[in-house]
Amino acid sequence: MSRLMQLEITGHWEHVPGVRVMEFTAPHLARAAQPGQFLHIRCGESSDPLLRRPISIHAVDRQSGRVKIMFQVVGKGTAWLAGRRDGVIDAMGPLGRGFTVHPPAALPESANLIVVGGGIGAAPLYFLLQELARAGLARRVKVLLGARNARQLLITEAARELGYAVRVATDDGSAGYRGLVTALLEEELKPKPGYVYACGPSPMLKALCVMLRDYGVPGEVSVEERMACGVGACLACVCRVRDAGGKETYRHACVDGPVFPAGEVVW
Amino acid sequence: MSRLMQLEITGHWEHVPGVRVMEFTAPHLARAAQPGQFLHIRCGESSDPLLRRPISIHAVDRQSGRVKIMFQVVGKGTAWLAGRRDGVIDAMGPLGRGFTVHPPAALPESANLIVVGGGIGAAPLYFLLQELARAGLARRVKVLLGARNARQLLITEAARELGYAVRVATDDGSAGYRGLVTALLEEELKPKPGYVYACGPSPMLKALCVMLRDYGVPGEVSVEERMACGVGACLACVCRVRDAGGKETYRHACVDGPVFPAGEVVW
Amino acid sequence: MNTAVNLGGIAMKNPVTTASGTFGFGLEYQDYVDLQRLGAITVKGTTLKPRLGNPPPRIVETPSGMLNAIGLQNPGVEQVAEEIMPRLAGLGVPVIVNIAGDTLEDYARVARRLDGVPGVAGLEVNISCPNVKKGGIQFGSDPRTAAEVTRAVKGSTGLPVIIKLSPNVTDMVAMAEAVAEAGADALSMINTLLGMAIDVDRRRPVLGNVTGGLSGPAVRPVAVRAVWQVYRAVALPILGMGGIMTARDALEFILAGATAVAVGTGNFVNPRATLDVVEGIEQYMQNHGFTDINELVGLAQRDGGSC
Amino acid sequence: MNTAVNLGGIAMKNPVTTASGTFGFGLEYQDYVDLQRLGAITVKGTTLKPRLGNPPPRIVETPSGMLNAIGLQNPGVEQVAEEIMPRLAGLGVPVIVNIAGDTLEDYARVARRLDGVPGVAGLEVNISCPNVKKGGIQFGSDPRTAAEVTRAVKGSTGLPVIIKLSPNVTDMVAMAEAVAEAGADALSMINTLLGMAIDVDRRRPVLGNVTGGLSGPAVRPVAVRAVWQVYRAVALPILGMGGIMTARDALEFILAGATAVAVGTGNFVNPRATLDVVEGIEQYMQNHGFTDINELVGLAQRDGGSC
Ligand SMILES: Cc1cc2nc3c(=O)[nH]c(=O)nc-3n(C[C@H](O)[C@H](O)[C@H](O)COP(=O)(O)OP(=O)(O)OC[C@H]3O[C@@H](n4cnc5c(N)ncnc54)[C@H](O)[C@@H]3O)c2cc1C
Ligand SMILES: Cc1cc2nc3c(=O)[nH]c(=O)nc-3n(C[C@H](O)[C@H](O)[C@H](O)COP(=O)(O)OP(=O)(O)OC[C@H]3O[C@@H](n4cnc5c(N)ncnc54)[C@H](O)[C@@H]3O)c2cc1C
Ligand SMILES: Cc1cc2nc3c(=O)[nH]c(=O)nc-3n(C[C@H](O)[C@H](O)[C@H](O)COP(=O)(O)O)c2cc1C
Ligand SMILES: Cc1cc2nc3c(=O)[nH]c(=O)nc-3n(C[C@H](O)[C@H](O)[C@H](O)COP(=O)(O)O)c2cc1C
Ligand code: FES
Ligand code: FES
Repeated sequence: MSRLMQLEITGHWEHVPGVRVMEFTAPHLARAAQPGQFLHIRCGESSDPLLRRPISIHAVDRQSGRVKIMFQVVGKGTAWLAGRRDGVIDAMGPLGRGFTVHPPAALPESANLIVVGGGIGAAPLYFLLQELARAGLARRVKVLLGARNARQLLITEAARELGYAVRVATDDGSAGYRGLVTALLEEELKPKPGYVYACGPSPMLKALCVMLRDYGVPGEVSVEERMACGVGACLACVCRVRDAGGKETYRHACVDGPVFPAGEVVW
Repeated sequence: MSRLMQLEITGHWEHVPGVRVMEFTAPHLARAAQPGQFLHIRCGESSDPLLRRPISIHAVDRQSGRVKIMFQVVGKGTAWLAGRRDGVIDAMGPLGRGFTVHPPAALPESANLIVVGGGIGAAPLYFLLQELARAGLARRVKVLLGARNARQLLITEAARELGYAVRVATDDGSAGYRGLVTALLEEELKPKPGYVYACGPSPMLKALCVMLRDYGVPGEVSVEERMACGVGACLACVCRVRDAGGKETYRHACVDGPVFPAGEVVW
Repeated sequence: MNTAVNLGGIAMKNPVTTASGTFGFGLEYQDYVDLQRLGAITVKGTTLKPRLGNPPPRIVETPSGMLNAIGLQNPGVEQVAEEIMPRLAGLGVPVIVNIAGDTLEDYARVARRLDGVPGVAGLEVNISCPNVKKGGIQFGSDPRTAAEVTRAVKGSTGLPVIIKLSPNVTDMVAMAEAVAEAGADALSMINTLLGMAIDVDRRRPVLGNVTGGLSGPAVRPVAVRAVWQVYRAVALPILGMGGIMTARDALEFILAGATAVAVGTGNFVNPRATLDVVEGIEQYMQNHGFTDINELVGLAQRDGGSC
Repeated sequence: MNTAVNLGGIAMKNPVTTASGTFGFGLEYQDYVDLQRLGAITVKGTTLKPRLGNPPPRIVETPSGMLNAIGLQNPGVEQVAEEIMPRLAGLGVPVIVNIAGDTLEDYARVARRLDGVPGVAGLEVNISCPNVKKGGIQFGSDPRTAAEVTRAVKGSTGLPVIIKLSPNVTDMVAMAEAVAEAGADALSMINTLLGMAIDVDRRRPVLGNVTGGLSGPAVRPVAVRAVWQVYRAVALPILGMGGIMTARDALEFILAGATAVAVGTGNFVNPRATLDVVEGIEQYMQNHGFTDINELVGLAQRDGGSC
């Protein structure tokens, strides 16, 4: 069950230029949250900006009840959020269907679990990595992260601290492989099958879904759609999918997603 | 000439509950400002609230270049202003026609200069008192201040520090005379003529103007009208006046006022 | 204190309902709202056959408002009657089903299908969706065709019929008079204003459907004016909506002449907005010494008001 | 880089002017704006005889907008021609005089009086002021009467004539077609949306005139849509306005089909808004590699757009 919460800010800092982390102390939320789920945050007190902004849950510490979000300042909503130093944030959550931490039973034990993040899309993946580790799956996981440049890599160190093997790709080659993170993914998929979790900009997800189809590899992707209600009431946030019968239809990113089976999304 | 200014906040505190003082360092403004003039202040960065808010200049220190405003938190614009701790405030000013510090030449030397303030209307009068003192007129001045209760009296001490004789009236009698400040004014007007400067809520100004007419005493009052442009361009801020020929017409509080000859205003 | 109102035959325990299309089919907000405290629940526009709706993007935020071009996505009247209404009927809250169609016959058939379905307390007829135009039929912009739809629906149901008016017309009063004449039991207003936004970087319309319907606080002044004008001219109860976020907003509509009010876009901003409005109206009545909400309806019209 | 446009015979060095009624008679903002940098100055609505306007309150803020009911306060055409225009004529900036009237004869006489007055570069005909209704004449809501006003004005002046359209109609395209047919040289849109606000504590309308005209960012989506629709249908240049605060806002109008744009309510918020728009458009052209502003006019219409 999701709630309307007044989340107390207990920390807020710049993570890398243009990307910030905000920490709340919210034990109930920490208990309820699943990786891939999001908060729907009111960014202001006036009627402009009007709508809430969806922001993923980035990290959860169930012991201390701490929950973090990581966000990029792109427009007036996130700019407002960036200006909050203390006080409370008005948020609905946790919302949506997140990642399935336990991969499908049919998957061979030997298959890699590959976590692929592009840009700010890495934000929810850290929480996924926390949960994969908790589920004892860490050793099967490969983490692949892409960013524009070395400074914009967001969770590389944090993932390594959790004990993960991380490979990175940057557009300008300032860290790791020079090029797209999907190229790293292809390197992983060529030798052996796997199961992919991904979040990133639409072009990346599209390329990734094509690749998964070509390699016959299953996985799940977290998509971004414009949202109004966040609870399935307004029908704004549609994502085109192919249903079981192969027919194209719409699903709603806020309740049916934001994480969808990679094979279902129609790009 | 008025300007669009980014005024640096160099101080901001609560004066009495619900009323705040904000101080800027703005030498140009300090030099240009006349008592009774106002600033037109943008209260927010988004389009809600949209319009600027007119706030009088409360105090000026030409030496240090410090300028103060004193404002009551009544709605969303002033609430936003109340939340500013540092940074700059976007303001146009100084705007409008203020008080005539030097009373009309025709006035007998013996006549009192009576400064009457009600509620937050006292805010601009402090600057007037600064200027009357500077003009060497202080000893001719009587200051009469009204408020709901003792805690809401705004410039009593400050006026006394400037050397003025101050009498106060409160609705509940918690300080000075119990009742309306206009009753104190009547006590002053009965024995001898005077010249009145007033600012306060409309009902007070209306009663005061009637009294001045009855006693045949001249004066000037600062009125409050809803404003959009603040520069005479939108024609929003009309105040009904009787012109020289006795005909009723409209004047604009932002450019023809906010201070008008008491005898001209039609209530 | 009495807060109960009667909206053209729909008995509401308080004057607050939801605006169609902003509260799904009633259950989506149940984590946030105790539905039984609502005066009524108005559900998404329902058509004869299921509809997929428009391609995304379907919404865009605008200053103090939003544009939507959902395109009447809905599962069709059959599923609404068979699967959805049974889940809502048990709540004991009147459900108003918003209906839409491309032809008079469509409207009539949807209305007939819903007649007698347990839980359905009334129909709200959307003659003015700006996001769906089939065959150029715009029932909502011509008094004659609006009257025809009204008669078609009234002839197909025993339920109270609310006609929802569009603000995108020269003369809302003429529209109201026409549908009143044709037998409407109540009027609701306003539907969204037709608008659009352009993506300056991509140099293309933002919405998949190009144009969309503007809602939210931005449109409130237009909506209050519509209620004010129609209340003076037509003797039907009015369901007012358009930008209601708080009780004070709702009271503007009631004082202008609305018997009941709907919260739409406001739900997205504050999922508890409906209940906050219910509570805020009670508080206002207490503070100002009103004992019956019905005293407030149209009260601002009393002295003068020369529109 | 070319930023010059021709608005139905009015040569503007850049596409930015002021919206009538928000920039007084041109000189009020001169402390803030170097007037010579404007593409044109559009002044307050001018009538045959001086007008006092409506009783206060004349404005009220609304979410991202404002309502005004100024009521065409102005000193009358005689004083505008004799006293005000001489002061503006020296600037070398085209002045567009907005005119209004209660009868066809009024419009014709005002137009005739302004013909040949130095500095007047064109007339903008307000057929749609929501705040003045005399004898129930609403020229702006009926294509026939709108065409008559157009002919009356065109017949009385050699100046370019811009007809200003109201958004408070069912079909703006029909209005635009009618006035185009009647000889208009350009169209401007939108005038304000009819709205109102109620003071919940006093339980009365806020404005002295009860209803007023809604302007500001709140109405921008409606205005952009109007420009988009009319551009597709009518081959006249369009002066777009409604909620423009920034260059990006202005570019929405230009990409939708406006040849020029006017800043109205935006002046009140940012007295330098006009010049910020001028500079921002130049910056955009530079960033996106456009060398002529005219390339941008209607560019968002090019691919698809099925309205
Ligand atoms: C399920 C989900 C999870 C997300 N998680 C994160 C996260 O963890 N960190 C992060 O930085 N960003 C995240 N985003 C993107 C984030 O919602 C947008 O960056 C944010 O809404 C921008 O708001 P703004 O006011 O700053 O920008 P503006 O551009 O001013 O926003 C205008 C409107 O567009 C919408 N919008 C703008 N960008 C996006 C976008 N990329 N996706 C969806 N709607 C958008 C806004 O919500 C708003 O309604 C997520 C988006 C979704 C859908
Ligand atoms: C010339 C002038 C000088 C003023 N000087 C001061 C001062 O020194 N200190 C001070 O506390 N107040 C002063 N006021 C009143 C002040 O402008 C209002 O209190 C303020 O605009 C309220 O804004 P808000 O957003 O907080 O309230 P809201 O009620 O949300 O404002 C809504 C709208 O109404 C207008 N409005 C509300 N109250 C008033 C009012 N009393 N007069 C004019 N417009 C109003 C606002 O400007 C705004 O457009 C002055 C007013 C005028 C006209
Ligand atoms: C996302 C969305 C979907 C809507 N869908 C419908 C609909 O299906 N039928 C209808 O009559 N009105 C629909 N509307 C209009 C609302 O019911 C309401 O008339 C309008 O939004 C104004 O109210 P508001 O400003 O409170 O949202 C929709 C509005 C929104 C925002
Ligand atoms: C205070 C005010 C006065 C106005 N007076 C006039 C007028 O005299 N004649 C006219 O045609 N339009 C008048 N308008 C309408 C504007 O010119 C413009 O069409 C409208 O405000 C929309 O633009 P905006 O949102 O940029 O203000 C007035 C608008 C305002 C806000
Ligand atoms: S955001 Fe409303 S249905 Fe998804
Ligand atoms: S506020 Fe615009 S004329 Fe005074």
